[in-house]
Amino acid sequence: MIGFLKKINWMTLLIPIVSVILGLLCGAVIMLIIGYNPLLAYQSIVESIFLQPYYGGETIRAMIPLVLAGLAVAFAFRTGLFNIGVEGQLMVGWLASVACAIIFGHLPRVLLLPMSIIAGGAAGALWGYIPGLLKAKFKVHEVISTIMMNYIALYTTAYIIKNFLYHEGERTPTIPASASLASNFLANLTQGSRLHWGFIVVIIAVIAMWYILWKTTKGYELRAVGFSPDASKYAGMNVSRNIVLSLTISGIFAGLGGAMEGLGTYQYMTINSAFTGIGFNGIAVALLGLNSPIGVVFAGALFAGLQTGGLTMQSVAGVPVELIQIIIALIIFFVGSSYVIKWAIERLSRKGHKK
Amino acid sequence: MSIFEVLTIIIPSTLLTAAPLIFTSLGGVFSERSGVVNIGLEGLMSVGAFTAAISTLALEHSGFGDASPWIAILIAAIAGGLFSLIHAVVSISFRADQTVSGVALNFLAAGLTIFLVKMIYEGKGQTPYITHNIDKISIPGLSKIPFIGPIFFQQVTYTSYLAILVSVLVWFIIFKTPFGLRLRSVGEHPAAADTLGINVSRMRYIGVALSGVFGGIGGAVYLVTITSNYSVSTIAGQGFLALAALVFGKWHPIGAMGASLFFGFAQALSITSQQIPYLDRLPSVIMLTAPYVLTLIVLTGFVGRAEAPKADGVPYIKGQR
Amino acid sequence: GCGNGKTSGSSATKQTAFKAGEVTDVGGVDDKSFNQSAWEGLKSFAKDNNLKVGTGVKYLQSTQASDYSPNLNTMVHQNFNVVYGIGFLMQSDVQKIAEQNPKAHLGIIDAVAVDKNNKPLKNVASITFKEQQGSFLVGVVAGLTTKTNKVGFVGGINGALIKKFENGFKAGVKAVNPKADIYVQYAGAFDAPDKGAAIAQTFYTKGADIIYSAAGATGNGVFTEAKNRTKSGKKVWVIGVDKDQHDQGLPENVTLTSMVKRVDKAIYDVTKQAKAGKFPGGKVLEYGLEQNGVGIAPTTENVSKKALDAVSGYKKKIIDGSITVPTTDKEYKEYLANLK
Amino acid sequence: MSYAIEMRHIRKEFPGIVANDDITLQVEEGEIHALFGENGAGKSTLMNVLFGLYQPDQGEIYVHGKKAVIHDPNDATRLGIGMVHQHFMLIDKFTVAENIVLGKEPKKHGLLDMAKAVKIVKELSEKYGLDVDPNQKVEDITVGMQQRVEILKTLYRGSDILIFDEPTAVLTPLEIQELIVIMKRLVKEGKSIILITHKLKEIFEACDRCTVIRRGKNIDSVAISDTNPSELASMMVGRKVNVQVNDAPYEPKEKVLEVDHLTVLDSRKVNVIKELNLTVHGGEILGIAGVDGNGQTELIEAIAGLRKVKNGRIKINGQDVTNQKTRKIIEAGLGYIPEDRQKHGLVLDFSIGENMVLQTYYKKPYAQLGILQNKVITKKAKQLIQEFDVRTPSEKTLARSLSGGNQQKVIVAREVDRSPELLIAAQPTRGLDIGAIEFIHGKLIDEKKKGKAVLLVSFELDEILRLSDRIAVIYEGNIIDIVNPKETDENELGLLMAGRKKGGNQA
Ligand SMILES: Nc1ncnc2c1ncn2[C@@H]1O[C@H](COP(=O)(O)OP(=O)(O)OP(=O)(O)O)[C@@H](O)[C@H]1O
Ligand SMILES: Nc1ncnc2c1ncn2[C@@H]1O[C@H](COP(=O)(O)OP(=O)(O)OP(=O)(O)O)[C@@H](O)[C@H]1O
Ligand SMILES: [Mg+2]
Ligand SMILES: [Mg+2]
Repeated sequence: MIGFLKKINWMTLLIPIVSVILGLLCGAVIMLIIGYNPLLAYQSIVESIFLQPYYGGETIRAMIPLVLAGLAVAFAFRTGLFNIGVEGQLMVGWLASVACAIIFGHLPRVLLLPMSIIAGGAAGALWGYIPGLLKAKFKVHEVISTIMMNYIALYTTAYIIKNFLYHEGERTPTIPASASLASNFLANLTQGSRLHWGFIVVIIAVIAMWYILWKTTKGYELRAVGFSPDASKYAGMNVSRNIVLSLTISGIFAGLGGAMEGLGTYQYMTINSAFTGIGFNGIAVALLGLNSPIGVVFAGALFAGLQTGGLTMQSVAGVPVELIQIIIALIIFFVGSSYVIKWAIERLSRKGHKK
Repeated sequence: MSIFEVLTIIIPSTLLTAAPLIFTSLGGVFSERSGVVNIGLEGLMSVGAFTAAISTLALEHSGFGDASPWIAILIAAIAGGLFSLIHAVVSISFRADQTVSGVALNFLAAGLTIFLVKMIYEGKGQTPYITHNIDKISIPGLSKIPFIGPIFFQQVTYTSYLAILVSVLVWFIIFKTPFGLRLRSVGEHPAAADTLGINVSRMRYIGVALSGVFGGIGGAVYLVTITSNYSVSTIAGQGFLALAALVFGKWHPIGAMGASLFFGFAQALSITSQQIPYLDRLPSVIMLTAPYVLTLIVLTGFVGRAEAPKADGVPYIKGQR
Repeated sequence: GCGNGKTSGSSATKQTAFKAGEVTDVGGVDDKSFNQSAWEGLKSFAKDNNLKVGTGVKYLQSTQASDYSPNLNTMVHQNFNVVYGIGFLMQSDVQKIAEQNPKAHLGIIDAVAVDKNNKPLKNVASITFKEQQGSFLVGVVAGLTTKTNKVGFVGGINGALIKKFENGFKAGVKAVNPKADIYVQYAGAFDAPDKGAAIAQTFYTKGADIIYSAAGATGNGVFTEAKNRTKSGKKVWVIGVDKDQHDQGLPENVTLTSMVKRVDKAIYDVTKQAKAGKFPGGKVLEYGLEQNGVGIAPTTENVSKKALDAVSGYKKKIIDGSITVPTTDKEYKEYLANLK
Repeated sequence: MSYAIEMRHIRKEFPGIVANDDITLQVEEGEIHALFGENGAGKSTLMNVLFGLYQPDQGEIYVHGKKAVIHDPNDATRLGIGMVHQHFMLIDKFTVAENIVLGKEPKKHGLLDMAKAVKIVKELSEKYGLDVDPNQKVEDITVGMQQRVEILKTLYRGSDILIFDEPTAVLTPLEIQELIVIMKRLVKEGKSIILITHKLKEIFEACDRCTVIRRGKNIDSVAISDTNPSELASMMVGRKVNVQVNDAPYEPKEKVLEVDHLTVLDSRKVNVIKELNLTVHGGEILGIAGVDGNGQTELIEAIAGLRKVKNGRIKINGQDVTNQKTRKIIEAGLGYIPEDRQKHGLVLDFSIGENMVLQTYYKKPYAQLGILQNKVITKKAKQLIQEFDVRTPSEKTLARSLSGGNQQKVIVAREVDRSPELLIAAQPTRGLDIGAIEFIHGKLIDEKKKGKAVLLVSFELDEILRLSDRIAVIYEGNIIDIVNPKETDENELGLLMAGRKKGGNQA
């Protein structure tokens, strides 16, 4: 870990920070123009997240699926693939975990909980495997196939719930407590938030992604194929298999994200008539986190914090929640424009030196 | 229902659903042919739909009557074009990753449009309904042709035909004019174009701006022919579908049109099939997922490999090797 | 603004002025449906009781399903005297918050809040509606108005709630017009006007001249299609839902009538009781024809005298119990069998 | 007398390096002027300054005696300067005619007039004897023809000063001869030419004068008639150059590669290799000579398992590897220096260290139980960097940022270090300077001395003649003859490569 710290390039760290500050500044300007009080708005966000355990807990809770979705996108990115299908993979993961928990409800917790989590990951894996296979075997562009898989997931999960796992309220029955990640301890700690044990899964996933990509031979292969399929082929690697593997692993992360919602946050799954949005947010989280596992955690925290805090901003300062989305968009633009920001920082610091 | 009756339902419905997709995917053709990936089509459609809603409302209020939605489409085209310039500046001048910028564009559009709706309509999350839509009509004369008429020329909107005509026009522009040649050269090999004195950045700005114009039109057409008001859920995935149509259509204007029509057809079929004997026995999920499953199947077999413009997604930095 | 919500726990101290709030789903307070209706109820309550909109009565909008819980929690912790969750989607969130804050008063629309043992929660007022009864009446109107003997029903998402609309409607049509064909289709979404339009197109092409849409914003597509048809000279009708949708049918005037669901009235009632210290916690309030909780829209200009008379006749029979309107497919089958 | 081009005291800095440091270049009207220097000496940079792609930090440019300010390629074109770039600037998916007229298209009613474009191209190509088919797509034509397209591009724009940046690096001997003829014809037409090349032979065949630069500085300008190759070479490197020759005795050992009646299809399903037989022994370098496009690439790819074999057998060390997976073939003893080093030889976004284990990363000692042993890899990389003299700040540097010569050294280091029984070297020295070429030649000879089999594929007859123990001539997918380098010369090889067997019969 110390070696890791040494490797940090300060510029790569500085850019997201500057971007966030710029994004927030722009948001403040918009608020001023429209006639809201930006100080009050931001104060309400910060106060709620850091001073009120409930919102702190909710922020971490919101982070759980977001970070997993972000890891899914980032993992695929690292291997040269753009997984827009996280949304669908997350949905099937959600359903599979809940279904497993309900169907095998009689099993003891030590078996049932891991099984349900694995079921979520496995379903996500399947949903990633298909576009992977289509790309490897038939050269179907993963951007289209994953978009298509999203819609297929949307309708299929709804159909399955409706016909096989229906409970009034347009949802599945509630999972047995033995499969639940929810915790009274955590809830009490955070004044009744929905914070659950899923964050442990996230920590494991973050470490796993880092370890797989940079410490294992499989990860080496995946990255090589991502950067240069041609050179990898010449070096004797199986390019097709690595594409499939990459999207499958990406799907596991996404599926786990769904499982966290199913076993942790909600304890059931509703019939979705539209996408959850978590998968698409995951794209932003990955980009903001520069596709690195640690970066995704920070980006996920920021995202979750803004979203949760945005709710208090709405109730305290009266600012429409959409402003949060605008600020997030601006932050992503700034991160993307790192070239200009770098240039500006360098100029500023040079000027500073001269003085 | 007889086959004929089924066709009189499905074909017009196909044309209606496809029109916004056609416009938007043509926008994508311009942008990506110039070498700028545009994931932001969804956002551009949102901006177009939003603009069309508020301008139609304003126009009909000032007595423009049936012309309102048409003028609104033009305004939306401009709005889309302007909005897309953000993507252009960030991804061309600031050298941002084009995917990153496109994703941000979608976020910004979703947030900004609803934010503005709330500002304009005193806190409401959606606009009122426009009263002057672009209507489905029977084309005089043509609709009287036996058999063909009722299938292709009844219950249709002019925008659908416009979309098809414009695809041909775009094909012409891209493949038959000096402008098109230059646009494509910039998307294939910007350094080569540069050495021949073609201003790479300018061509790419134009490509992206056109994608904004067309995306704006696509969103506007969706609004004035289908939804009639703007809310969060108005544009929910159509932009991504247009993106898929663009890739499906192999970055070719006519291909993109064909793919859009295919999506429109599959969707129309999925809805109408429930009223067609025998097909109605299938579980609804099969018909609902059919458009997407069919697309996957088609992509694996029949259309072969889609190849993007070579420099698509690659920022051009002068003098870099 | 209002309090900073720093107080923890749920000691609903009565020193502060009375406050009532609602948490909307993603549709927001102007969804032309129940969120809006609920908000209108709160607003008119505010007006009658000199409360300020924005502080005395207030709403929080959710942008995604995961926002329901924090939004409810925020209002509870800001010591709102009663907080409504609008829609059955919020059922489990309301239950959880109610259990965590036993002293808070909550309301839920379209669902019954229960504890782990399926007993109604003591601090939640569950507000439900007998949509089947109102739907029956518009079905009667449709059955008597159709010239083609074909009518359609467009549903949002196929589930228990919308099934009440469907079966009530079908029962009403069959009651007055046993030979009528009824086409039924669900769009699979409450926010897909394009699908609504496509389904309407299919129905109208198949010969239906009246469509009852119980599909939220998906129904907007039904209106668009009906207007298009009417403009091109083929008069068709739409029956609106939740609110009086007469205006939405203009200028082509395609709204035959609407099935109104008075969420506003229910909210107003419950809030009033809460203010008077008689919050109906633990009760399941069922709003039917009898309570004027459902019914046909006040605008009746497109409905024939004959149909109106039939409606009032059936209304009486439903209220006095001589007709039981079916809610599920099974009940509808039995109902049909009894008709013969 | 005024010069066609005079660049005075040009200075161009890049972050951290002075690419051109006070360079002066004088090109007389109607001459072919060679620009000669090591890789990275600053030749391309200087030419890019002249062509307006870079702005000089200092210095002045005179064109036909008049001071010129060149902001961009448009300015250069207006001044009559045209450039054929080191890496071709052609759009693969466009036709020849489209590539030529791009940016200055003939129009009719505002639309592209392709018919006219084709006509213009035909006329131009006839006038200068530059044979091209205007309607073919660039991706379908040979490298030689692509080069002609590049030249036509400049002529179409009316250039009278032509810059050729390493035009011959990718050409076959025949094509080089043709190019020299073309250049001479162009000069006769009144054009002036600047030619960049690493090949002394060409300079002496084609050029009138030569300017030598080293590390961004002017060394000298000389008339070709006043100098000789070894003088120029040492002027360029700054020291004496030792030419590597294959002087180790030829003692062939057991067969390492056996190719038996091999038939291979190309992407268009045409037989590109037909019933080909070939054997390479341990302890020998077998050179394959041939004109580009006669099946060399396909032969190598088939051996490496990258292309399906339709018929026939391939054996390495007696093991049948026909249609096996590439990895299996590598494990059977294949080493491979691919033709396209950037696309096939390296993962450019990997560090040098990571590239050093591209085929061995999963094996001990670089991995244990699927876990990379980064310390071992780093140590190995450091050792190879030292041993092969790779010029890089560290093993963590990305391969992308290395110069071409150093990239090639990384590949050679990796392949040689694995000590494969069979080493295939495809165009191993293309585009490299003399120093780097000799280094790599030395390494190939070392392999032979170790008793390994080396299969060398090159368009450089010189290289083939100097290194090979036996030379196999490939023509239209078949080995038409095997000759002893000691008993043949370039002329005979040239004839064989054109399909003529000894005795003057058409093969
Ligand atoms: N775009 C650039 N950015 C930074 N440095 C550059 C750039 N282009 C060239 N250089 C530097 O300038 C030096 C000269 O490069 P140049 O390409 O002119 O060499 P060259 O003489 O053409 O070599 P070769 O014979 O291999 O073509 C290089 O060593 C390199 O360090
Ligand atoms: N765009 C660039 N930015 C930074 N450094 C560069 C750039 N291009 C080249 N260099 C550096 O310049 C040096 C020499 O580059 P150059 O490409 O001229 O080498 P080369 O040996 O001439 O390659 P080639 O044989 O491919 O022409 C390398 O060390 C490389 O790191
Ligand atoms: Mg070079
Ligand atoms: Mg060079």
